[in-house]
Amino acid sequence: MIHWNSFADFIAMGGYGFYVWGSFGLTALIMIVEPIVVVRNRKSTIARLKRQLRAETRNTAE
Amino acid sequence: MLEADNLECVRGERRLFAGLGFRLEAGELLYLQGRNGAGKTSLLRMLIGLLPPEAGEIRWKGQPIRSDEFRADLCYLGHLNAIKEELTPLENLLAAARLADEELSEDDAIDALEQVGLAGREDLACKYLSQGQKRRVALARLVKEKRPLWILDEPFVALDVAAVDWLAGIISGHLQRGGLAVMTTHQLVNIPAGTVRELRLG
Amino acid sequence: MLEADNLECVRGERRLFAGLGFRLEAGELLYLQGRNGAGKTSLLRMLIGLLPPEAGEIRWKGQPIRSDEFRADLCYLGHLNAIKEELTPLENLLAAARLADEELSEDDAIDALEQVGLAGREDLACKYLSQGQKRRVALARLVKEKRPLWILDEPFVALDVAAVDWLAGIISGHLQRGGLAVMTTHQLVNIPAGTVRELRLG
Amino acid sequence: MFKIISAVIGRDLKLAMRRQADIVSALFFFVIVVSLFPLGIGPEPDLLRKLAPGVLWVAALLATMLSLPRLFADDHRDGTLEQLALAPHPLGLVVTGKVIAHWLVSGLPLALIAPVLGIQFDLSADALVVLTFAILLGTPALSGIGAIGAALTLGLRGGGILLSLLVLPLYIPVLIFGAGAVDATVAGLGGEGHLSLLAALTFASLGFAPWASAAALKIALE
Amino acid sequence: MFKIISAVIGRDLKLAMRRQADIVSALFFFVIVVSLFPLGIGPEPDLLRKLAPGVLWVAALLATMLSLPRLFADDHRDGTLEQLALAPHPLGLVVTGKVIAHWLVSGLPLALIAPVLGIQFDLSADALVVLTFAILLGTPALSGIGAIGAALTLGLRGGGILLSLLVLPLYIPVLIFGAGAVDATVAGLGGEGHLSLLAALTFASLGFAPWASAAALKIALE
Amino acid sequence: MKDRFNLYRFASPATFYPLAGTLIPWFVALSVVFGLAGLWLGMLVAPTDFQQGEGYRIIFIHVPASWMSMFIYLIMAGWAAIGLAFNTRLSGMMAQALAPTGALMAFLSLWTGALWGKPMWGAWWVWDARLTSELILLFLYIGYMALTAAIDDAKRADKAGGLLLLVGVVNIPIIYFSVKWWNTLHQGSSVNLTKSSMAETMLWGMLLMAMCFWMYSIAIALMRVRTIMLERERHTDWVKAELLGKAGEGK
Ligand code: HEM
Ligand SMILES: Nc1ncnc2c1ncn2[C@@H]1O[C@H](COP(=O)(O)OP(=O)(O)OP(=O)(O)O)[C@@H](O)[C@H]1O
Ligand SMILES: Nc1ncnc2c1ncn2[C@@H]1O[C@H](COP(=O)(O)OP(=O)(O)OP(=O)(O)O)[C@@H](O)[C@H]1O
Ligand SMILES: [Mg+2]
Ligand SMILES: [Mg+2]
Repeated sequence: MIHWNSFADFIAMGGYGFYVWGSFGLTALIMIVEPIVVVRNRKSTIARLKRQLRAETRNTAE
Repeated sequence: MLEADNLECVRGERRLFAGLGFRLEAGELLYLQGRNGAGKTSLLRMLIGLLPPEAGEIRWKGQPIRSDEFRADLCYLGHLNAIKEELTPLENLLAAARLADEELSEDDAIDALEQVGLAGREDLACKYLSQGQKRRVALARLVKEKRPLWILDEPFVALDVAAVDWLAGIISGHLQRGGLAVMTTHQLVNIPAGTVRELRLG
Repeated sequence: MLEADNLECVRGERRLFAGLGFRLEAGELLYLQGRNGAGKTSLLRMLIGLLPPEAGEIRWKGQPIRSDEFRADLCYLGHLNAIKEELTPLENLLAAARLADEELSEDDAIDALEQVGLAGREDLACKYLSQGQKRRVALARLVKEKRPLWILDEPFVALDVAAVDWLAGIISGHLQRGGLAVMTTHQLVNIPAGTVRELRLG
Repeated sequence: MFKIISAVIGRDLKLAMRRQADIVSALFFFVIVVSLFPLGIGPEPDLLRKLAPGVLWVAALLATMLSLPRLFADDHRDGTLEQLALAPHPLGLVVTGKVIAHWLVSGLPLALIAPVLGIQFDLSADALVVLTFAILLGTPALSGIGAIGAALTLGLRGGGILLSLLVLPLYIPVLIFGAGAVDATVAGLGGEGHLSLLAALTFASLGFAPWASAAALKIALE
Repeated sequence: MFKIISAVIGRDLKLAMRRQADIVSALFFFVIVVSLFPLGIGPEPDLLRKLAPGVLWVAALLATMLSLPRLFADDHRDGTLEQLALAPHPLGLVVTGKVIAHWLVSGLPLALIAPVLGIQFDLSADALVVLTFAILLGTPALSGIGAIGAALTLGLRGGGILLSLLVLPLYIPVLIFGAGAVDATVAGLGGEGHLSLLAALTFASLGFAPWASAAALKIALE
Repeated sequence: MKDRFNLYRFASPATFYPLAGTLIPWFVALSVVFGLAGLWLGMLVAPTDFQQGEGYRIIFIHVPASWMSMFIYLIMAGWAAIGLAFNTRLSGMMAQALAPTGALMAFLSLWTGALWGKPMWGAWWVWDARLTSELILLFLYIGYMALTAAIDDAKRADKAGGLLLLVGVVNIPIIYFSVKWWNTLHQGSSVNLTKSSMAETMLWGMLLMAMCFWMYSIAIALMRVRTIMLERERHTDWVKAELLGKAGEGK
């Protein structure tokens, strides 16, 4: 069922390895980096908003 | 005539005011006061319909203000003079009137310019005028203005003492003819006629 | 210290003034008066060396003013605020000091901003400030300013009453420390200390 | 309605005359950009003849675009735009007037000078006629679409270059049909098809753009 | 001296970062203009390869030029320029700082993206390297010469387009040597001669331009 | 009446926020499952293409990315229309959350296309109608993002951006057809997308990968929109409750 004879064949992609893996590699990279950036962004936003909120409530309490 | 109900203004993250309301009738002047940044300009821009309020409603003659009829009754004068530096005072006045769909004859315009003390400078491009003279060109519109509602944002800025008195007289005349006006200023100015109501922000 | 001799100013085809002269010593304030268009701004721009006079001479400490030393003694504040809309008030102050080759620590700058009533807005870009608040940012420079000659063109414009009083105090302090100042304004302002000399144009 | 439109056109044309520089410089920009190419590419006549329609059209796009930032910016800065928005008639009419005035000042002169430049590139008489027509028909669309971009970027710092980012991609159909008309004529195929498509683009954008721009201007004034 | 220059650079870069759009859009303008040409001229790879150096350089000229009007205009409008002119050091130093900052924001990014665009035009690897170097060497001259034009047209209405009128003719030598370097490489002649001429232009204009601009600024402030 | 009510309820950030929070893990999981299945079929099982050799396997990314880049723009325009018509706050946020992903998809389409073109056509890039349109689409995305980034006030940014999206969506078909026509008028096709009759496994692999890209885009847009919501609505009570309560634990 599996089309490839060996792992090396798979990597070589019949001579098109550079092009195929270049495509898949960048796609994988983007699909990994983008969520990481989004999650990080979210965390820092939440931290900042919390800080602001605390500062605000402290001010109004005074 | 002009009613505001429960207005709320949020700029950026700051709530400048909320629950603000007033009624203004013919012959009355609303004198907006407040320290720098209190939201006076923002309130004026709501009243002319350029800044949608966060909450609340503004009515003119009982109708919401987003209509051509309201704008046909309105005369607004902002921080900025709305004059073209390349045109002469006379051309500026005439062009402004045409664009606002008003009738203004050349003689009337020259007359208005004389009243604001720009006689002899009708033919000088506005870019050569001093700060105060530019303001006077903008104010010349008011001389022949027949619309009932005037909204003036710091009209006295850059004017010398004589011009301040003159403008106060013009506003009084408007009120006496049954007009309404809303105005802000940080200077102490005495409006001799009409009912002056004060509103303090912030 | 600051002397002007026989100055003449021609703008376009108009001679605004001629044969104008004065001497200003340490601790004195020259209060320029005159109606709109009299040539006050033009005179100030001559005094700072940006507008060459048609005739006459200006000297600072006995020397003609077109020199780096003169400019190192000069603090000018014009119609325009010279602040960047994208930067915060704090960044504006610091950048202005660096470009003028002055030392200004961040604490001093924050302190100055608090004095002009912008506490809590240090981190908001200036474009969101109101007209008067922008003017206050420009004026914050004066709080720590040690240069002897201040030239101020209508510094009170757009300020509310409290800020006007504050600024009058700052100018008094400068005069008491032996500074000189030249100022125009159309508002009535009381400068509590120092010798005030008046010069009326036009 | 026509009173307002003509009032706006009258004022804008008067301002343009007063500034003089305006009309002349849009034109000279066009001329200079077109003349830069032979300098960058070399003088072979065959090559240049092939390039001519494309280069002329790209230069026309750029010249129109360069004058766009000031379409509303002056009125915005000095407060006139507020007053226009407060006048008792739809803002769309005012914008229509401004678009027409803009075309008269920046599009029409291009069409008039284009044949001269075409001669420099050794185009045939037929091609010159079609070129002039194409620019005449296409530039109103450029002014219209440009007005939307100018309104959207109004008051934003870096507006001029942001504007080009928004507007140039939308100009592409005009470029393609415009250059296509000339190319087709040169190839002996007749440019009528392209010209009628250009006309269609122009009508569509003149009907649609003023109202979109007016909506964008209201947003900018908030 | 270096303190002042670096203070100016620091402030201008901070402003550019704050506006974000600035850097990105000069770049994208470049990319878009370059991409317009094939649309106007047609997709034949052979033809395009011949055009590439000229088109890339003309686009770089235009992209630099578009960002020029704002070089001093913002400082002029808000009064900062007056203050800079009144500071106790020569105005030329301030201008030097502003020119460097301008190049960092508008010239450098062009050099970095140029090879990618070169690939779209199917240039060889050699030609790509020379192209990048040429743009790297030539753009500072564009910023320097441009500063003079920006200072001369400061405060004039229609300045943007008047500016292009003044500056583009002065850019022509840069264009010729810049495009020439790539052309020579493509033709197998080696581009070193052209590149060293470019470098000479850049040094000359960086030494001279700030002082000429400073003089022009003083006139504009009168 | 009831429908309207519901629409407004779900378009309100306070209800949408938790809903999005519960949906995200599902979309992530689906995306991973589809992705693994698609890769397995496409990379391991599918046979060699007899014309293009193994190089054709780029199709499993190229086509889904191209599709997504076009769909996302349409969806954004849809949200923009809703936003301008009904003045819902959610629409602008959704459009802004989608834009970066759309731009990345357009970029991926270009990148994979270029990597495919080099071995197949011998050039990284040719000025073919499809390629050019895709490039213009990328410009439109960038224009939208630059415009909304340049406007600081979120509400104004939404309105201006929405207007731009609608103008853009009207123009996309015009651009597409004009580019297409331009190209065919000029040259006989030196470029030929030799469509090999696709093996069934290839087709399935491609469809599975397309599903994977769909799920990925939805998940990432929902993640982004939740952050945007917190930022924009920070003065409302529900955000304050959210921040003081459970925020920080989940993502
Ligand atoms: C940078 C270069 C490329 C770009 C921007 C690009 C863009 C696109 C786009 C937008 C689509 C979707 C179009 C549609 O569904 O109608 C697509 C589909 C496709 N592309 Fe590309 N492409 C590029 C290069 C290539 C190359 C080099 C090949 C193969 C030799 C290729 C083969 C295909 C195939 C087979 C499809 C699917 C066709 C279909 O479903 O109708 N593409 N491409
Ligand atoms: N995006 C924003 N973020 C935060 N605050 C803002 C924003 N936009 C405006 N503001 C604030 O709103 C207020 C603007 O008020 P406005 O211009 O109406 O003041 P004003 O009463 O007219 O003041 P002045 O007397 O100085 O003219 C200022 O306090 C300003 O800081
Ligand atoms: N090119 C010119 N042609 C004719 N008159 C000119 C020209 N340039 C300036 N003026 C005149 O010079 C005067 C400018 O004066 P200036 O700006 O110094 O006035 P000012 O006293 O500061 O007035 P304000 O109180 O209004 O600020 C004005 O009367 C103006 O009309
Ligand atoms: Mg105000
Ligand atoms: Mg003055």
